[in-house]
Amino acid sequence: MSAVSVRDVTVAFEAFRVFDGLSLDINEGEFIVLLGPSGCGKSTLLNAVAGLLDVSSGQIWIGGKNVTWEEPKDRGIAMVFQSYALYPRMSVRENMSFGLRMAKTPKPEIEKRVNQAAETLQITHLLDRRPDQLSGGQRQRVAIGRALVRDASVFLFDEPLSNLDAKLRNELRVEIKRLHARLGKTTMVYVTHDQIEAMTLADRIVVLKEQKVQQIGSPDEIYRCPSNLFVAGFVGSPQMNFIKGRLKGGDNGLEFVSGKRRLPLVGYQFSQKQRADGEVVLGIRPEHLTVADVGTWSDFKIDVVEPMGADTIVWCSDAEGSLQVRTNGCKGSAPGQHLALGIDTTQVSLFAANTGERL
Amino acid sequence: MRLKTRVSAYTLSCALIWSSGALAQQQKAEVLHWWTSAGESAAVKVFADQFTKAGGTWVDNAIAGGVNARAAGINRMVGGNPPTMLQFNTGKQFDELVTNDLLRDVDKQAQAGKWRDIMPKSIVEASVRNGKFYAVPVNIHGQNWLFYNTKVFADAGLEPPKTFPELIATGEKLKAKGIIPIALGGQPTWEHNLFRAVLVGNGGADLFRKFYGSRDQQAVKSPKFKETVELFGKLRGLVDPGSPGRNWNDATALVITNKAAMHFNGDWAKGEFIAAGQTAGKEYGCTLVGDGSSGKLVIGGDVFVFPASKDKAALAVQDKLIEVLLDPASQLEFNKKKGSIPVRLDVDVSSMDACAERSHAVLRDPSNQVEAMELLSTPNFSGAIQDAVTQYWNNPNMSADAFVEKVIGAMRDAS
Amino acid sequence: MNTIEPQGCRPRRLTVGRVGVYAFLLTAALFILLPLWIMIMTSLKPMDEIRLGNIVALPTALTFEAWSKAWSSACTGLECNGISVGFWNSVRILIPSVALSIIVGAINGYALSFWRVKGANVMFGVLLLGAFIPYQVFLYPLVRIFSMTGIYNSLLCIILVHVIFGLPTMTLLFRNYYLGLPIELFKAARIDGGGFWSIFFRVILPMSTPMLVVATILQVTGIWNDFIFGLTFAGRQNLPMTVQLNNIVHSTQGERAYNVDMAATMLAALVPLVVYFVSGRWFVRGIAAGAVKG
Amino acid sequence: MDTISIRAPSISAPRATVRHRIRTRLPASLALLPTALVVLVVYIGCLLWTVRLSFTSSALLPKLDWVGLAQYSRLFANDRFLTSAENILIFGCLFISGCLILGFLLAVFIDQNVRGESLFRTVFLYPYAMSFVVTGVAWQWFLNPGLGLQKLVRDMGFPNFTFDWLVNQDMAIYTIVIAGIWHGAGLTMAILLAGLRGVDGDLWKAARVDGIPTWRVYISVVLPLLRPMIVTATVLLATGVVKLYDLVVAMTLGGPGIATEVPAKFVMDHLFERNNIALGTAAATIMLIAVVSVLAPWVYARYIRSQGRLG
Repeated sequence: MSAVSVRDVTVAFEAFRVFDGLSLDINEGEFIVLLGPSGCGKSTLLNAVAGLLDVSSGQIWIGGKNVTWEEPKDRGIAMVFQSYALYPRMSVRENMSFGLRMAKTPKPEIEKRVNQAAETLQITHLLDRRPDQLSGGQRQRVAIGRALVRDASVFLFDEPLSNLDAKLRNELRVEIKRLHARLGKTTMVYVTHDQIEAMTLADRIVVLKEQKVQQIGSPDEIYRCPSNLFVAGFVGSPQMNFIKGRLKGGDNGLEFVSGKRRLPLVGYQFSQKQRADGEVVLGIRPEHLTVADVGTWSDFKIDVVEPMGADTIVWCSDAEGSLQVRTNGCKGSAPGQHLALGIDTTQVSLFAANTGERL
Repeated sequence: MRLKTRVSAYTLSCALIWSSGALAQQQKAEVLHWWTSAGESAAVKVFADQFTKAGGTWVDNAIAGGVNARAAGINRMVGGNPPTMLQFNTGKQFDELVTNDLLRDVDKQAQAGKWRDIMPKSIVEASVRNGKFYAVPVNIHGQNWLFYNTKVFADAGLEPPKTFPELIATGEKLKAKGIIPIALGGQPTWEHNLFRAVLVGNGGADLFRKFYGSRDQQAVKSPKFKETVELFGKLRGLVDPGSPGRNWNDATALVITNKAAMHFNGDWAKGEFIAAGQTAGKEYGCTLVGDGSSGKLVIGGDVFVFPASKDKAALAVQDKLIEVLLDPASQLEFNKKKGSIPVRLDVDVSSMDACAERSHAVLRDPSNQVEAMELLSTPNFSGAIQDAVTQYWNNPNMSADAFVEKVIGAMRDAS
Repeated sequence: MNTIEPQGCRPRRLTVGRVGVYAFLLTAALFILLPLWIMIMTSLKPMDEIRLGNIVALPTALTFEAWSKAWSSACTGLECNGISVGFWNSVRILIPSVALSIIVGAINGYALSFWRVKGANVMFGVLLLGAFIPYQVFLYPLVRIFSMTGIYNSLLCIILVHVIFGLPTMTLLFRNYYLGLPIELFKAARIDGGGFWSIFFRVILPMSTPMLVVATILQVTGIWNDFIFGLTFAGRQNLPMTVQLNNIVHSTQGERAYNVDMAATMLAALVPLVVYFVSGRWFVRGIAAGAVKG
Repeated sequence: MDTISIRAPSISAPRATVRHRIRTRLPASLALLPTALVVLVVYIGCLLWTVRLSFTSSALLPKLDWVGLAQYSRLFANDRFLTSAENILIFGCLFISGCLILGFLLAVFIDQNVRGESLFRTVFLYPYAMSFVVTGVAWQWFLNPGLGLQKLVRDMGFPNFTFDWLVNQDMAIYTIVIAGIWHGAGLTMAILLAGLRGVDGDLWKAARVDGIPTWRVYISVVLPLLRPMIVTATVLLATGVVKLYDLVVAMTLGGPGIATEVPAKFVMDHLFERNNIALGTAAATIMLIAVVSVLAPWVYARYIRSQGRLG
């Protein structure tokens, strides 16, 4: 049984259809991330699940119940927002307990839940402060705490870390992951445009673009086998290298050819049988290129070197164009130096040039 | 930049001086007054036409509301840019302008025109300061008329009352028939006007003068005054509950539409009757309530004053204006339209309406002439009394003694 | 129980709450429109019918005479040209007064919020207190001051008066608005070598649109409806429409034509009303921007 | 332009900064100069003149004799002035709170995604554009028992219905309040609506997820957020309260009796109608003192002490 099930949902604002017949099943206890650039409709989807937005057709099921017509408060969900959305001029304690008080929960029970949540999030000492006396990170902790006391089976996060600086973002990211682990069977749906958050947090990632699901899969799948050019380009930093070329029949099967660059595609798993002579795009992640004295491709010259501590990004180019290479050492790290590149054929991706779909 | 502003201010003031000089040369007269309603406009047009005929150019500057108009006029005199002539009510409103030498004395013209002989004595006194005329009266308004609806009285089989006790008895009978006995504009001014009608009618001219003129505290403590005040209080019962806040003309309309029987007002109220197509002596009548005799008429009116000037041409224009204002023909025409009567008692009024003729007849006997409050007291004292009257009128629990107390306080206090 | 499986849009029942919302709004609108209704009805009746006194009834004898009379032929003293005479005077006063008072307010607000000038805040405090004093108190001394400078009773004079009395509100509004703008902007402009005036005209003023709209609305309403200043300072040649309106409406002893009064009032209010209609949405947005720092 | 120097500041540096500051701030000072002059000459000058006149016996024209506190003792013995002061307090409290409440309700209801929003908004705002001189007459008729509401309801078959506040000494001031609210509620609505539109949408979502009833969100969450708007509206309304004059003149002329007299009318009447400038200016001075003593601490704390944002 899935915890959240979106069945053939259409969301439309007057004439404009945001989604047309979208379906998605989320398993119980799963951490799912909706990833996509802004305007892709990921927040709209989240709001539809929360019931903050009416669907035009289709159904939404949560916990085995059809909640399409239910009020948000009756869906067994809790939600955390980008702008924290803390109630102003109410103390942290009041913020966390407001919903429970409205639901006429007994006082001792409220007390218990608030204290528990506060402890979990280590904000007990802030309980009597007001939001405007808190830092951004503290505010977001409070917002999470407010969601926590609702005892919901599904947590919805709407870009919760986007307003925070990098350091806090990392810290809270871990916090959320830990929280998910501690809560055990709680399902989390998390919206973000940050692929690192998506990769680190998700059990499964749903990549969205222009209101369409591009790919659903584990972070690993998404990273290694992106289903199209968009996903390939959106996930991963630095970006995947894309090389335009065509497929040619060779001695050992198909071969990728782009100018004088050639790559025999031995070991590449095509999703279907390919004919030769198709226009394609070859995608290679920077870490799947290795710097060698003698490699698959040679005659590269280093343009720029970006040392990043743990590894180094080397920009190098030949007559065909420039590529990024991630190396772990300081080998070949002077601009102007010549080098050759080795390629692990099993790790590359091939996309049809016309549709952008993975081959 | 600062220099530039000074220069422009200088040229501007030059232009002003030049233009006022030019005004005089063309015999232009700028007249500031507050006659803005349709009837009043028609009246002032009589003067304007006469002046034009005499070769002048009348520049009309009408500002509604005596207060506004007077304030604007005084501001302009203070600001050094006065109009050629401006209107005041007959009375003490312009006293201080005389003492500050802001007004021109027109006694030469008064002697030539024998104003002291042809005008009622009280009007003359109200226009003269230090033995000299400083204002030209143009009309006489009777302020204490009782207008009554002839049809209502005929239907009820009643006669218009002649004394106030009679009026109260008549009023009770009318009230029993479901008619509003007295239509009153429930604003302090009109409540005060009603009070004065009662005071002069029941208390007599002498008491009236002692009250407003000499502020005689003894007179106020007299039984006659108390009786009058109590009588005034009894009139509350004859006024409909919708009175407070009502405009005077809405009260007049109640009489016009047969809803009310009687209405105390000045003769300007005739304008409303005329506008509704009614004629004095037919649909409505006017009478004076008092001791049963022909009655005492409280008279006030309007005057024009002339800002002092050294410019001979300007003085000539003013002279011409004065001629026009007091010309018998324009007097008659003006007052017909205005609803008042000519300030010259030597004008033949047979062509005027019944009420005007009655006024004229009453005023023939100087003992019937009573100076209006504006002539007797300062605006400040009148105002203080008005505050007291409106409090008394609107608070039935206030005793006549308490009212007397307030009045004495005002007499002591008000300048 | 739902017999059909819920899907798609929540069924939009006409809820009690929804009915309540419209009921309240309509009741409020009725309450607020009531005087307007009375005025329109009265303006369409002849005086005989008005004297009968049913103030809310529809006219039995519909007539637009009062409107045309109010506009072009009602007498205010000798001149019988209605309030149309004053219309252009009002416009001539309105446009420079509004423009000038807004620009001065904007400059003041800018100087107060971005530059530190000694004593400026004290000056601002006094100005704010000034907003609470009845205007009438200023009349006499101002007449004296203006007649000393020689511009009393002129167009310039009335415009200056409007600018002077618009100062507190205008300065307050713009100061608050500018305090809400990011200071970095100003700093960047300073680093680029911008001086007081160039920053104001090139950077700040172009960003002030919402507040300019609000200021325009407030000033147009205030100045268009002003009577006492126009009467006292404008001079006979420049008397605004409100003076004619007052002449028609107010008369101590003359008879009254209520239908003309009402029509004249509505005609006189047309200009601000048009401004409201045209700029309604901007008004709300601009106030939001200006009120933040109240 | 100054160059950045790492050397320790030399002795002449501070002086240079001062000179620099003066040079760059000169245009700002010059720009404020006209306003400063106006404040000095018009606001402060006229006020001092007014205060001075209140110690004289000026009647129709100002004169500069000295009568000490005589006008003030007259003023405080004058029941009309005392009633005026009491009335303005009643009016001020009820008018401001009434406008805020009605304005808030209107803003909230208009914010419910209603059809014809701009029409409603304009309807609620139109009274603000109308001159009171005649709208006051319309109100007067409507509230008059013989003409307006009371007559209408009675004619509809409720002969015992009574609504005579306008002519009732004790209640008349409340009719002024009603008409005042009619006039001011629209502007308040516009200001508060602006505030509502500025509320973070996420807050609304959070409240819905928490299951908090809409009305409760408005009271507990939105209202506190509107505080700056409420302050602005209150200030604007309060300036109107102190200046209250037209409305009273148009509706009741201070009556019945002196039941609806207000200080500004007291001042006006004495300055212009009763030729008693001295008493009028004394009353104006008292008004001024009252206003200053209420507002000065607020203005000081909010605008003078806190040096804008740069401080």
